[in-house]
Amino acid sequence: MIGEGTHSTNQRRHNYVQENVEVGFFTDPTVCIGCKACEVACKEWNEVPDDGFTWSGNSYDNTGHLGASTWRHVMFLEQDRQKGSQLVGSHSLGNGEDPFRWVFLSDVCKHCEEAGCLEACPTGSIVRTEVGSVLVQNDVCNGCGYCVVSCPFGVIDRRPEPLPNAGGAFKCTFCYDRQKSGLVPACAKVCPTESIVFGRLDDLRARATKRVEDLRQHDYNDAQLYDPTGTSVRGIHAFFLILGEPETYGLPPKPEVPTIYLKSAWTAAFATAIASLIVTLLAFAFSS
Amino acid sequence: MNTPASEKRLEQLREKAWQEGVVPGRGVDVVGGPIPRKPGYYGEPVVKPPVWTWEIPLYFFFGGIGGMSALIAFAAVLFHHVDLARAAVWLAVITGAILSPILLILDLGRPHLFLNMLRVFKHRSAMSMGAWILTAFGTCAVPGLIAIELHARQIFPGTLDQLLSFAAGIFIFGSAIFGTLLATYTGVLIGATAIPAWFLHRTLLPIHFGTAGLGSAAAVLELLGHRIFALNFIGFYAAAVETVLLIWLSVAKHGAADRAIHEHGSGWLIRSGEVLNGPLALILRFLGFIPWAAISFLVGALVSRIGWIAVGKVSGADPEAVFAAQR
Amino acid sequence: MENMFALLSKWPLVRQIRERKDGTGIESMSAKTRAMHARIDDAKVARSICPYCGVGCGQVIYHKEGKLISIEGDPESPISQGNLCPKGAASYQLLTHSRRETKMKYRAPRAKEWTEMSLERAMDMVAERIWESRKRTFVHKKDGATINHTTAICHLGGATLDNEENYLIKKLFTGGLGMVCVSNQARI
Amino acid sequence: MPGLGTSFGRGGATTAQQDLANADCILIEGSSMAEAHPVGFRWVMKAKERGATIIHVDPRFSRTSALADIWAPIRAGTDIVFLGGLIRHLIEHNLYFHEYVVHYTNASCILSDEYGDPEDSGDGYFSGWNAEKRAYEGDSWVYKGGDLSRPERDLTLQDPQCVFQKLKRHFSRYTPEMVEKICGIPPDLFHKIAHCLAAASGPERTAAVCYAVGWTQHSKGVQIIRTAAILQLLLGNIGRPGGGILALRGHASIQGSTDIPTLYDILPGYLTMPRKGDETLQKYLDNYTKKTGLWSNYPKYLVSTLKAYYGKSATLENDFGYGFLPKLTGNHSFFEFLYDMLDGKMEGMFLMGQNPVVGAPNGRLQRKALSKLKWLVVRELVEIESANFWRESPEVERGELKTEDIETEIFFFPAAGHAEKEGAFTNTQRLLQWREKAVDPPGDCRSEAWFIHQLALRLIAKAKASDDPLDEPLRALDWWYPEDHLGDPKMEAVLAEINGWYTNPVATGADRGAGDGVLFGGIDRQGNPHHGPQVNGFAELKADGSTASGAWIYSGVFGRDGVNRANARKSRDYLGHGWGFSWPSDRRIIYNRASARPDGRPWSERKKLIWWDSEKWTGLDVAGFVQGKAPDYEPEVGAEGLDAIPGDAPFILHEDGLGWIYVPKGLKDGPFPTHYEPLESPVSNELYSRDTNPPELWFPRSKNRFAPPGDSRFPFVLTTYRLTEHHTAGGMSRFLSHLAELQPEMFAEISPELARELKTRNGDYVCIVTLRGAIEARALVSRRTRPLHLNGRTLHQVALPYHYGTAGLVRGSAANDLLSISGEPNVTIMEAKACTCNIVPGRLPRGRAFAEFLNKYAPQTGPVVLHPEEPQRDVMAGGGGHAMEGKE
Repeated sequence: MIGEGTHSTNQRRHNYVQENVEVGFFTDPTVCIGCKACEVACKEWNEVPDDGFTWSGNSYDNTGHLGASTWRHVMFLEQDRQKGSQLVGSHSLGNGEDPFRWVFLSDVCKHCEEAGCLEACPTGSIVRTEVGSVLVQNDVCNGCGYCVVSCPFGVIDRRPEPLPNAGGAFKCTFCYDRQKSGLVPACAKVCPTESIVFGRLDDLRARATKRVEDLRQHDYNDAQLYDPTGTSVRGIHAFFLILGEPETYGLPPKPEVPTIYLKSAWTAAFATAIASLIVTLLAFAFSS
Repeated sequence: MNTPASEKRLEQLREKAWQEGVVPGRGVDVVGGPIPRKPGYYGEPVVKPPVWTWEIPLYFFFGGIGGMSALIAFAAVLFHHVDLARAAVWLAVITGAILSPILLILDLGRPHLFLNMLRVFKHRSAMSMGAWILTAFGTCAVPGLIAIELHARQIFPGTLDQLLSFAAGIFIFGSAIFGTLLATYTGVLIGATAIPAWFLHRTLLPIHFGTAGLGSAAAVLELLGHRIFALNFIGFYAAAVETVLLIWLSVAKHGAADRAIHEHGSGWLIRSGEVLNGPLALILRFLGFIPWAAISFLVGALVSRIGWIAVGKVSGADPEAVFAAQR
Repeated sequence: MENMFALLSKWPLVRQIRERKDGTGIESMSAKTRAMHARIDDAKVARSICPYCGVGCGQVIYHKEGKLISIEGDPESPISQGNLCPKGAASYQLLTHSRRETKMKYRAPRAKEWTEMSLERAMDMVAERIWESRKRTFVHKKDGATINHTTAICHLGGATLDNEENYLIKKLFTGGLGMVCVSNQARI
Repeated sequence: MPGLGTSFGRGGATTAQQDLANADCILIEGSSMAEAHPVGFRWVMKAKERGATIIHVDPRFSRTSALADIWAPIRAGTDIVFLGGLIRHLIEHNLYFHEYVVHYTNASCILSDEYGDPEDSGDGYFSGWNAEKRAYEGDSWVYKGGDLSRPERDLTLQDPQCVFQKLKRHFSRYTPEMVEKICGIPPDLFHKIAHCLAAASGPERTAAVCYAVGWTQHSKGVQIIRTAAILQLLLGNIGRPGGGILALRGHASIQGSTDIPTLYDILPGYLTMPRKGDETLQKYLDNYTKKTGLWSNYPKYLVSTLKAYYGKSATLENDFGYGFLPKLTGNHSFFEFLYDMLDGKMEGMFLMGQNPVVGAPNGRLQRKALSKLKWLVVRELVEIESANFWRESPEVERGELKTEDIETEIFFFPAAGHAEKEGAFTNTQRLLQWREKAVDPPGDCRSEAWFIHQLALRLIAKAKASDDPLDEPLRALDWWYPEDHLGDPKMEAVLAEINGWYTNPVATGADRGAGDGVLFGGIDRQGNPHHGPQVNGFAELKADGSTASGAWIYSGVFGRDGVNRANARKSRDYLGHGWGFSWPSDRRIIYNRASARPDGRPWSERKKLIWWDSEKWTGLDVAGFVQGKAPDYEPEVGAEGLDAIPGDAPFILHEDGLGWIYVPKGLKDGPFPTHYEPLESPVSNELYSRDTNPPELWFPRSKNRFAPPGDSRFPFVLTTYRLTEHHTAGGMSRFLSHLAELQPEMFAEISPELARELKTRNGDYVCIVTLRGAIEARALVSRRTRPLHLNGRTLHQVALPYHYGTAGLVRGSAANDLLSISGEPNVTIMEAKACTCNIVPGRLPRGRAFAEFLNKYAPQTGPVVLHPEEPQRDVMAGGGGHAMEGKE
């Protein structure tokens, strides 16, 4: 059987769905070469249409952001900082005075522990699968668009006309169909430098923590894990190692799942309802 | 590694570069060069702005009127204002049970699948709750209308008619209860989202939508010629509350996080809306120009609904708003 | 009554209430989702190599009833170990995209448009052209020495072709026709 | 690749990509490996994770630089100075691998007294320069005594006439200061790199070098690679794990298309095409057979090739059909016949998977040339620019060409894709990998094999019908191949012929290897007995006509066991034995005798590959040495062939079995690499009075002119490169939505400093102008491109991706419209990676206004020859014999 017994977890066949094992992505920009293979492999497998042909001028990033027709997005950051102990040619060996670095990071749906889109979906189109991923069922979604404003990471979006399959909400499916057949998601399988790693969530978390420690020992002083476990999102299943602050990657520093706002909002709603009831009754009581 | 000082300098230079495209000085020279503008990634939105179009603000508007006119109908029934009750129920059914669902379905990306709204019941999803509330409202309001009309026209004799009027009372009571929720849940709907300018005002929104709904319902009925003290009283109340909300909005500012409410066209829509259905309506009522007050309130209610959706679009597309809200 | 109940139990809401669930999990899955599986599961497999650069990544080509289903990296390749670059990952689209030409086209001298033509006819015409050009321009001897070549017909390309194809090209063009102007992307 | 060929013996990468993981240091120069070969770069990253230092030297800060430990910016076209500087550093500080250099290289060989070095005169010429012919003559470069087989050696390396001392002197002025002056690499960075490389040398450690067309596409491309070869020999990194030089090839089978060439000057297996004057087979063999080393078998390989070509018609009596082969009368490479096309001397052309209009230099000339053909055959997947130049080219848009005036008759054949035909590619590491056919091609799409086969059948039929003696080669051609249901020849039958067989027919009828080693029944199309059992390798080939082999170096891929090794798919070890077939003889790291000490023990446990186990060579790879030849073997005087190679000489293709730091024979532009400026350069040569490579083939023509050194009209250095998201001329990427959307528009990378000078903002349109043409692109302003500070002056570089054209989903100007046609002396390759240009902010005028614009910034009239070192037509030697007349 092709794919048996190869080293990387990105190629090995598995039974995670059958065994209800939580899985995830760990994406590491320090080994990413910005080749965008993940973007293409994703679109090829999931038959995602193109997302327009506009040249952005933002470094090599002509994709812009995740959306209904972009489920993987490689970011290109050009920063006046040093990457680890890298020496970039200049009259000062790059360090200190004249630093520069180019960072690539492949963004994807975070598959939150507490997922805004999942909670918001009125049709039950969005579900939590056996492997803990968040899946939009294209045959159920009626395109109400509520998940779009409920995602704290701005991942999911409604696909407009004239694109095929318009009207529904789309995002990364974590290649649920592939996983059911024991295959690895297309983006992780294709990644030439294993910057995207697929595997058991617990393994990945351990691996990621170790990676950050190693990097910090090698002068990557601003290396950190982006996995908001502290907030109401309670952690993400596709988490990232980042250099510098989340904001520079367009990632919210403290994302919250919107359901935490329900209590106060509903209280106000009921109060208003009751107030209106009383006022109306009083009004008529007086007038008669 | 960069010292805070040099970071700060870089920061200024980046900003300068962003504005002028040209920055003198070696090392951080970035003539219009693509550098990640902080905060954010090339200024790309962090959350997605709403995809909703004109249907939704209209739905909010009519839903409010429908729901609250059911409440008025219920009160009218209780205190034997039969004509007003009939008018109010008609209004409730037309706006709440017919127009609202149509608008809601029109907005769907896949209207033919609208029935999926009733596929599950999710109490943590305001949209799901709304769908069920709207359904419940409809299932009460329509029979309510039939019952009250049959009763009013005295079609059936004696006990049957007694029964009808009783049924009418029950149904109208039901539609009143779900109606108040129909008018207020829309505030929860947009209040419990990731859009900064919305969730920061999640308590204000239901109050605003609900009260505006009540006022609008009364206003419509007044314009239909039902000029009684009760409706005028409600008019005063609604306008007063809206005036308070206007003050609240202008006091409770959150800087960059909700600047969409105070800046841009969206800000103007909100403010003009609030002025129309707040202070202006109030003054007009004092001066006794009731129809004008009613019109001003209705227009204000509609404009502010449109305004709030606009705010969502602006705020959602503004990365700085998201960061500010989380700092 | 029976099928009425069966119908009802298909309604996720019923399932939800019966299983005391909140509607965010398996209970809300549609029949389609439950039946979901990778479309390559029952496909035939051909082992292949990526046609783009010189790295030579292994590819597994999945096909069903003479139709391509998907192209993926071959995990057992000692070079690529299942990985591909964006181009390699796009090689399914390379063979299936709408802009690909599948009809023989002919442009007559001075013509403003293509005209269609049968393969057979085109092959006969090309053979005719070569034959004539060769006859016209073949040189047997030059200042006393035998050269037996023509420099009026040339070939360009080969780095994207198979070794066997290059072999046949050189054998026919140079070994058979005496064409010396044979070149490709490579320089040695 | 003479750079590698002359240095080590074989024109191919010396190692396997996955072996990079074993390197302790990797120097990537002349390549943006992460961008052009992302999956190969996987192994560089593996090495990095194991602690290796990754060094990238490149004009651009590319995606490769972003992942490297060190990035050094360099002025395009000055690599020899940088590498020469490293060589000098190693020698000056005694950091070279002494034992390796003494025993395995020709550093100790004594040169003849006639040898003259550029240092002697300082003018930049070696001895033997003939100014009239613009070529080096005589044999003043050979070893003392003129015998390459048994050179006189001084193992102390002290003799002033020995290669080592000459090398030391040759590079003595390539100091760090000079490197900064010429390349723009600051000394501290230079020393850092030198230190990393020196540290990764010796018995315990190795370093690898990766390059691509960033080195080859220069007016001295071969010599740049030579410099790297010398560096690696000094460091003792050839033939050892984690060492070697990896030539990164840009096409799926570009290695294969030189091994089995569709090139004018060689026959399969790097046998030389006979030239005018090689009248008889004997004369030819005498010219090219070497006395010692593997090439002493030349006759066996050539005769076997002739037997494969002409089968029964190749007999001892008719010199095995040697007379059927055409003879060369000069340089017939692409640029030469391109000029023939322009001059209307070319009647017909075949384009198979190449798009010269976008992918070849001076696009405007390319398009004009096509328009002068009588007939053109294009075989492609999509309607590329070279197929629709007659209606969509810029020239048509500008009114320079009129569709209705173009006489060219065009046949467009839709081609089959890689999954729709079977066959083998040879990848960048000499690995043959077979592709199984998955589906039939759609519609009229057919494979090139089908096309050639069907054409051959038609032409051979015509020849059989005629009695013209000139058609004899066609009648003699052995076209026996069985067909499949589409009329494709069975590709494994072709592979069987390439591998080779015994010619004495043994008909079995069985379709495939029936135990006796006869494939395809040993019968031809008519069912007549055709061939005998397969040979198991080139060692079995004979010169008496008893064997045939289409390409001797591939022999062994399809042997008597009937197993197609190119299609083997079970890899046993990290080198991939059991997966594909790596020529020669499935050897993954060639010259691997050098991975053991002279006495046959491994240099170290850490770096062991093959070793002598007291009666034979054994280890992790197929030994590149005579199996039973002991390390202490000493050939007796007069020994010939491989017997003349001692037991401690790893480079068995060379007569002396040594790695050639100095190339006494085989190169047209010098035995040592020497720095010359690019043909177009903003500065003149700091090292010698000669600016450009002396024997360079210029192709002067009114539409192919070169700016003189320091021409103020063209102040910027221009270099071109590849994007990960696109492929070469775009035929396989610009038409695909999933690739096109990732890089949807032509752009030019410029530095913020230059942008300020030009008053240009990121995203603005700019026009790039050279004497050949002008194109437009969006300015991509970024600190990744930065000005160089050389000699106290600031120099700006511009980098252009070259994938865009006028057809396809995303369109844009072709960078190649700016480049000139020129020929490196050894391989006639253009200088695509370094020339000078000007940048004019704004859009490029369309229609007829273009000519006006071009004339304003790059006058198209006046003298054709502007560069002082550019020849007048009549003194052209070899190439560029054509001249400025020709009215296009």
